[in-house]
Amino acid sequence: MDISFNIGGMAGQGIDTIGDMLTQVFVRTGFYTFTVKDFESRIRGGYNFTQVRVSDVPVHAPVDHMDVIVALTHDAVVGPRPRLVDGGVIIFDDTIAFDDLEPCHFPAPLSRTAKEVGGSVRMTNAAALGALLSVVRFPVDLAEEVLGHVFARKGEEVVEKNVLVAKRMYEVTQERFSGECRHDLSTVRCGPSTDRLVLTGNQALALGAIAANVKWVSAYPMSPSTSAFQEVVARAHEFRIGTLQTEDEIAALCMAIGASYAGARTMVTTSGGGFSLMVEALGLAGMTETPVVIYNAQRPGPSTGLPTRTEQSDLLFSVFASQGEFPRVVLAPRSIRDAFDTAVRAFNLADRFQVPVVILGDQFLADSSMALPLIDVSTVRVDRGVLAGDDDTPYLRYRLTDDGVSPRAFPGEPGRVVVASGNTHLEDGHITEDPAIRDAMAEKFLKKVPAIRDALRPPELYGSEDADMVLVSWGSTWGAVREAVDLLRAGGQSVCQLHFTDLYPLRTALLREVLSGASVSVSIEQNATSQFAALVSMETGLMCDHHLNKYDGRPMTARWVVDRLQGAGIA
Amino acid sequence: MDISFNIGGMAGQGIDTIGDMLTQVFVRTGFYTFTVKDFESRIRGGYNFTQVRVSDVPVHAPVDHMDVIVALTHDAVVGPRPRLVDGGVIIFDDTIAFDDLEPCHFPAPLSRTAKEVGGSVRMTNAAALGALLSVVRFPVDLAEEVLGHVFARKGEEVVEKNVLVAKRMYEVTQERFSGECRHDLSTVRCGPSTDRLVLTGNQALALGAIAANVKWVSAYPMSPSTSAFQEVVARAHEFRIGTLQTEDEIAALCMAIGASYAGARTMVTTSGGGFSLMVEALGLAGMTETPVVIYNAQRPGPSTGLPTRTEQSDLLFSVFASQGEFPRVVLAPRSIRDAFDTAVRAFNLADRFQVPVVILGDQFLADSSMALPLIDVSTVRVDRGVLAGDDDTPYLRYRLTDDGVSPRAFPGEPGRVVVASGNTHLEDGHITEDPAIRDAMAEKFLKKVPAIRDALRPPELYGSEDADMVLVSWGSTWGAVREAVDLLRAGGQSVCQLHFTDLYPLRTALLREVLSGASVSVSIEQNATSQFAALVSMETGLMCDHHLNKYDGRPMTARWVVDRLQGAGIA
Amino acid sequence: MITQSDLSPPQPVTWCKGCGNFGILAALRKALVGMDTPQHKYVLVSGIGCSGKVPHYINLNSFHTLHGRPIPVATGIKMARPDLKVIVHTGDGDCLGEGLGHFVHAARRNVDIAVFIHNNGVNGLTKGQFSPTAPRGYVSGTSPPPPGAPMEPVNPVALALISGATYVARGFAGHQASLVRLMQDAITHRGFAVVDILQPCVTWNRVLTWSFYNGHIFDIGEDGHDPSDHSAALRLATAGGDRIPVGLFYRSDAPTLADGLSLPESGALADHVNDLGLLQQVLRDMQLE
Amino acid sequence: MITQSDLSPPQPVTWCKGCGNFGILAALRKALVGMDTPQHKYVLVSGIGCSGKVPHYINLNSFHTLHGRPIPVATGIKMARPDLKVIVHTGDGDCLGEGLGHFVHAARRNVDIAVFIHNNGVNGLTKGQFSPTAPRGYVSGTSPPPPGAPMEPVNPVALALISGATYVARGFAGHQASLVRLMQDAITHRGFAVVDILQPCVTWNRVLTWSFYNGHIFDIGEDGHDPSDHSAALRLATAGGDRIPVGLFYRSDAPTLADGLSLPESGALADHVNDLGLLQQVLRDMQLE
Ligand SMILES: Cc1ncc(C[n+]2csc(CCOP(=O)(O)OP(=O)(O)O)c2C)c(N)n1
Ligand SMILES: Cc1ncc(C[n+]2csc(CCOP(=O)(O)OP(=O)(O)O)c2C)c(N)n1
Ligand code: SF4
Ligand code: SF4
Ligand SMILES: [Mg+2]
Ligand SMILES: [Mg+2]
Repeated sequence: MDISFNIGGMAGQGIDTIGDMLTQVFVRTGFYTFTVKDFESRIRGGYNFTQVRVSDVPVHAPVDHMDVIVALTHDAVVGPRPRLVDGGVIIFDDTIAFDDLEPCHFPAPLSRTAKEVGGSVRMTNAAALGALLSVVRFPVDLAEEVLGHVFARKGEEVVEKNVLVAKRMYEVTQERFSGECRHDLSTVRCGPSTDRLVLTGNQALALGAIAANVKWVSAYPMSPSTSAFQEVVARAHEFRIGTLQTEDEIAALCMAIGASYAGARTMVTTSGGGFSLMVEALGLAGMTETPVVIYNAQRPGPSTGLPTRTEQSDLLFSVFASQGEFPRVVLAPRSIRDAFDTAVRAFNLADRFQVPVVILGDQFLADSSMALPLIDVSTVRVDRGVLAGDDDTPYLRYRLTDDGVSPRAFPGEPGRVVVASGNTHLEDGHITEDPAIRDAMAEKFLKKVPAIRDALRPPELYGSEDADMVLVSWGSTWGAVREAVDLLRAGGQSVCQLHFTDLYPLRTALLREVLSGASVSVSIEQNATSQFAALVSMETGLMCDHHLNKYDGRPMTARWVVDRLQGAGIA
Repeated sequence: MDISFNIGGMAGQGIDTIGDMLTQVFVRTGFYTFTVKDFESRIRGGYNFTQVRVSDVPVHAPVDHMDVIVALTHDAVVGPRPRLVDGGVIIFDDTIAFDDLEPCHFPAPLSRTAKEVGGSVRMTNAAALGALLSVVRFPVDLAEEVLGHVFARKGEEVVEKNVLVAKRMYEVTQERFSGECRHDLSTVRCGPSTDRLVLTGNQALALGAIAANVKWVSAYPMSPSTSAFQEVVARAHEFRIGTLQTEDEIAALCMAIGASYAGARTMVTTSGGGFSLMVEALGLAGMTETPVVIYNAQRPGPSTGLPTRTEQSDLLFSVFASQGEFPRVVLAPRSIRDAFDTAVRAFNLADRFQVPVVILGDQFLADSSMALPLIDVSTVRVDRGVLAGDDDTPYLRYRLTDDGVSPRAFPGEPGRVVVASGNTHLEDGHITEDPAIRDAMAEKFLKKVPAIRDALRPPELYGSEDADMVLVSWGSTWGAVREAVDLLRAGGQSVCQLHFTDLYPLRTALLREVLSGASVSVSIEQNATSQFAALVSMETGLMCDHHLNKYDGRPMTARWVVDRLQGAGIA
Repeated sequence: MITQSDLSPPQPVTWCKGCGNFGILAALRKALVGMDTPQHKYVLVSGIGCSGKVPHYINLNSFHTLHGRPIPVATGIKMARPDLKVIVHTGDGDCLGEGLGHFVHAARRNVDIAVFIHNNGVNGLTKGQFSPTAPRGYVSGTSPPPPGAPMEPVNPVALALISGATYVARGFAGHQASLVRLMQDAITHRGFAVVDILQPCVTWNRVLTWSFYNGHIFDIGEDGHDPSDHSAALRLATAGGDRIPVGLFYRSDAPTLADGLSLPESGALADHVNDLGLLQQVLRDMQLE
Repeated sequence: MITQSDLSPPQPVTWCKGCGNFGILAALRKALVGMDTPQHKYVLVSGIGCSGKVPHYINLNSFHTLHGRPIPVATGIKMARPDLKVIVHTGDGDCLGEGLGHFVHAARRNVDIAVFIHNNGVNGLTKGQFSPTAPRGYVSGTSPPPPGAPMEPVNPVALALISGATYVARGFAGHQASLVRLMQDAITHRGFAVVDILQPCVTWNRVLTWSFYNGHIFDIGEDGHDPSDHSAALRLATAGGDRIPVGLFYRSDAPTLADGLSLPESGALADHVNDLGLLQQVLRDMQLE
């Protein structure tokens, strides 16, 4: 089973609600889901959609085609028509004037049923859900089992009435729907999945940060990062986390640096434009060796670009941002579950090496959701790095050590003075212009790099090292590229995927091996200039043979990858 | 002749004045000079020095050794002693208590003579000049010819008295100085140079900008860029240039972007920290295709670092700064004269390709001065790029064209509406989320790159392409590396220099040729991480065999290059 | 000289039904139609936010800039082309959060532009977080109870007055006639003109609603306030209490920024050309003989 | 509890002879020696400028940050460790140019820190350009005649008052006794405390000199000003004219930022640990049955 449901309409019409309920129905009945949201940078109106992909195996990417569409506006009937599969269905309210009826169109009495059975047009969502389940012949008993939960969970006031509306619409559809749907789930029983935790990428990241003991998060809202911040804010009171919406991004990072200097684990959340404003303070964190985690949920740039769309185009910017040279870490989670782990790792790396850590997410990962197994937080380990002992007297914040890492201490302890400075400084933190110290401090920074690299995750090889073709990918496109590998291999191609989540400093051993072994290498990135491939060249001198680039702001799919490879004659 | 004079003392003591006068004496008598300033980030006190290197051939770099020192403080007697050559002299006022006299030391009655002959200790500078000239036996008749001019030019109030003091001290030195100076200029007549225009790098850059018709410069002060801004401000009234010290760097660049949108050529001047703050607006310039010139006079980072020292560590930051992807140009002048030309080229490139242009200078180049031939401004050409004609109706600011460049128009013309937006936009400038337009606009940006690259200067090859060893350098280290090549070749080595002023987009043809031809390649950079070599690898896959890195904040010298190469067994 | 149809929206308007921005846009159109400056002499500059979209809904020269930065961009435009009338549309988050520094500095420089603040107490476009003008305790996604927004709001009128703005007013999106007048005066005023426009955000703001404003505002002109009296203006602006004063708080004459820069005696800076002959002379003079 | 020698400068002081910063540093030392908070409970935060070097001249925990950013860094420190007393030393360029937005927002949040502005009317460390507090017409390298600085100065006291600061004073580097008192009050005040300190820059500023200040300042306390009266404070701050008021303008009690955040009931945020059991429960609750 692999069905893609698509709920389309205007912002503010309840697309998300239907999508969430649909997700819940399938999760509760044991299926794997993957939900993506496509919306414009406006608050009401326009054409938005939610895609819920349901499968009996885990999926980590959307698809381009649509199996069943619920359209809440005329535009949503017409616009996605080309992407409807043969044997697909478009359900829409029969009050929408639409003449060019084809067999795939199902004008349904959604709002009428809502009014008649539920007493309110606001239950049109429930009606849509009923119609949808009916069209794919989702077993009515299974549906009944979950609908009550679903509406209760969604906080719908009149749970029973909603259930009635949905059920009624299910029946009406059975009676009235005369088309053919290519999916018939009537024989389906509960799916194999026990995954029940539905999280977005931003939620997973925020919860990971909480698990890692984040104690201060300051941020200025910016799509698509805001929901990560709001997730922490919403839980700030129960966990006692300091959170503040600041006047700008500069203040956000400076506050986080201050709180970190004082001993708290800190994070900021932003997107590219906000990250741009943080660049000077990033250098302050670097120079003062103050750990801090910066979550940059990327969106298409340059400048304001497409605020609610997705892209992977801040990679080299993140790697080289700020004047001067200092060690840093850049990570990009590959999946929603990985966003949780990445957050935990980010805080530990930041503390251990006393460097800023940038997490590069993107809108696709941030706003997508899927069902996951419960996360066991008891395995989370907090590593605060080397702390100064009692014998560290007089305390030297920037003591020169073999590995470049100086034991940390925090202000407030009797007998210890903790001095931090963004100017070139002595071991004690006070400023200097001595060229020898300058050299020593620059070398202190260089020394950290090999150990950081070793602490990072090597790339993941999917498929055989000996494959003819290697697809090189990073971050959130993991699922799409992996699925593309499956498709290609099913078609008899010898292909593997080398996927990076830990981008900088780059681990190059496996990369060299695989790239030099393969006869064709292809970088696949959600940007126009193949930034990761450039980083690879920079670090190894190796060039990928081909580059696939997607930069229209829409998430990548396996189909897109395969089509492009075939279109270019590479696969 | 190649002598290095060194005037050392505290900030505020008149080091610059003596250095300037000394420079003038030699320039006026027909010699080539190169003057560097070494000073701390404080207003008074400390240990600063000015080095005036005098030669009968053009020189473009300082030297490490000191031939004759004038020390205004005890520290300035002791500190530089190790760098004094055999046969060198240290002149200092005999009121400075100093016991460990060596033959090289010359305690002179500087302040006493100033008081006795000139009537004021403030003429100690004149006395120092006299002593200095006398020590190297600079012909007294030649000195007399120029001293009057020198003091008049320096704005000294009592020109005659100053001349008297200098001459008296010249004589006193003849009588009293019993040491040996390795330089004896007694037979020297006027030098071969007709170069008479003494400019610092920042002055040359500012004057170049004026020549290129800059009409708006907004800036927030930041060493070492401030004097470039101040040079324009000082001339703003006579040329009618809008200049404003803004509240911060963000405002500076945003104002420049606004003024450029309205039709004026604009520039901002800053250093790394300020450039960091400009990064978001840099992306706005990129996205809106608004030409603007950004002068970043680099200093050692990260963060506040060493505010008055030099470094080349913002290269990759400049190349990749700001979220998203857009074309830009990065240039780095190789010399003071080149700073003038670079400014002119920067404005023309910015207008022609409607992109931001970053000029990477550094403190060394900014504050150094040398004598140049008069600059003939009649050869300066202003190229404003493609402007919209009357038939461009309806006017589309972002018209899609074959080369990605859309004809520009400015607001204020009847019948034409000029719409700029930092959001993804249609050809008419209004916003859109259409994926096809998004693709087209991204490709518009990509299309500009090859033409930009062709419009840039190829690297300069000094020496033979067939040399065994190639030294790869960029920006302001040109003079030092070139001199190193001369030294090495004089020692019988087969070596050439490949020097880049135009860094991005990188021209790679000659680079590939020379790098693949040479048996050893060495990148030489004033940073710790070999950023230019990394850029070369990124663009070509070629790696330099060795890297020389200087990152103590002090300018590079030929000797340093040679010593390092020999020390590492490379040369 | 301008007609309504000259100004018709280049793009369909995307604001929520009932949004106060419609009132502001309508007033702007009326203001421009009612004045005698030709259309091509205006430039509209906006930041990012719901408010930032104005340039796409009225047919004028425009620059849709960055969040928080319309004022410096507008300053640059005005200096390069002093003959153009430069109007800034900005949000409360834009102008008083991210861009507050620019606002204060433009005011003290008395830059000759008009700044219209779409003041809705929220970050509209990013989904309703409290903005710098939200009252203490305002509940939103970034300021949940307890205790809601943990800080006092920015008072844009008082801030403008203290900073040196020479035209300071408050309007209401629901009072078209007076808003049109305030806008026209602000646009024609020579100097930094601010109109703080109360603008209900019907989607997010459940506190500062149409009916709230209708019930709380009063016109200070009707109360006999003298707009040449700076301290009275400041008193009114900081009075606090339940009632919200609208109208013209303050107007005065003072040198503008352009008066203090070395702009060309006549003609626009953008059209001026540096005298290369003069430059050659300067270089010659710098030479040492 | 602290002695003068506890505080002795970790590094030789590099300010120019005669600089007003010496008076400020001396007053700070006296202030700290005269209070009963132990040395390790202070953190000094500075920006970049001559003023920014204070941390190297007094032996305290310190963070020498960025130009314009000491206030947000100090805010973070204070939130993480509310038990520490956080003192900001900032320049007029630092605080009122580059960092003006932070100043206003920290004031309205009533962040419990003390901010000492070294107000010398110039950017000292970058060689004397006019700063935001330089008077209109001030002549410097970036504001040559005509007409010198083409704008009105920022009035830090008025700005602090309007923005919501709960302790607002002006001191003079030359009046040690009263400066020490103002500093001590500011440090012990619960809330955002600002002392605008008039500080002659003997190297660059030929207008705002020691003798100018000595001839123009008067103490508002002696004039009977009531520091609980906000409007009187504002009137004094904006009065203009020749005479420069110094002393305590305003003091009040209000909730601080920390009161409005979900900090731990007891102990410092920095020492608090997220309850993993609770997190596990949260995750469990998020699951769909
Ligand atoms: C540097 C930066 N930070 C954050 C954002 C995200 N952002 C877009 S609009 C907005 C707030 C809008 O609020 P306001 O200015 O009040 O405008 P409104 O939508 O309420 O009209 C924010 C924070 C951005 N675009 N750029
Ligand atoms: C982002 C940034 N911009 C500019 C500078 C350069 N800079 C250093 S100190 C300073 C001004 C100092 O003026 P002020 O804050 O008044 O301090 P003062 O030296 O007068 O005490 C400036 C502009 C900087 N360090 N960082
Ligand atoms: S979100 Fe608010 S401000 Fe934005 S358009 Fe809707 S009602 Fe207007
Ligand atoms: S430049 Fe001015 S402020 Fe700085 S130390 Fe010298 S006198 Fe003081
Ligand atoms: Mg708003
Ligand atoms: Mg100052």
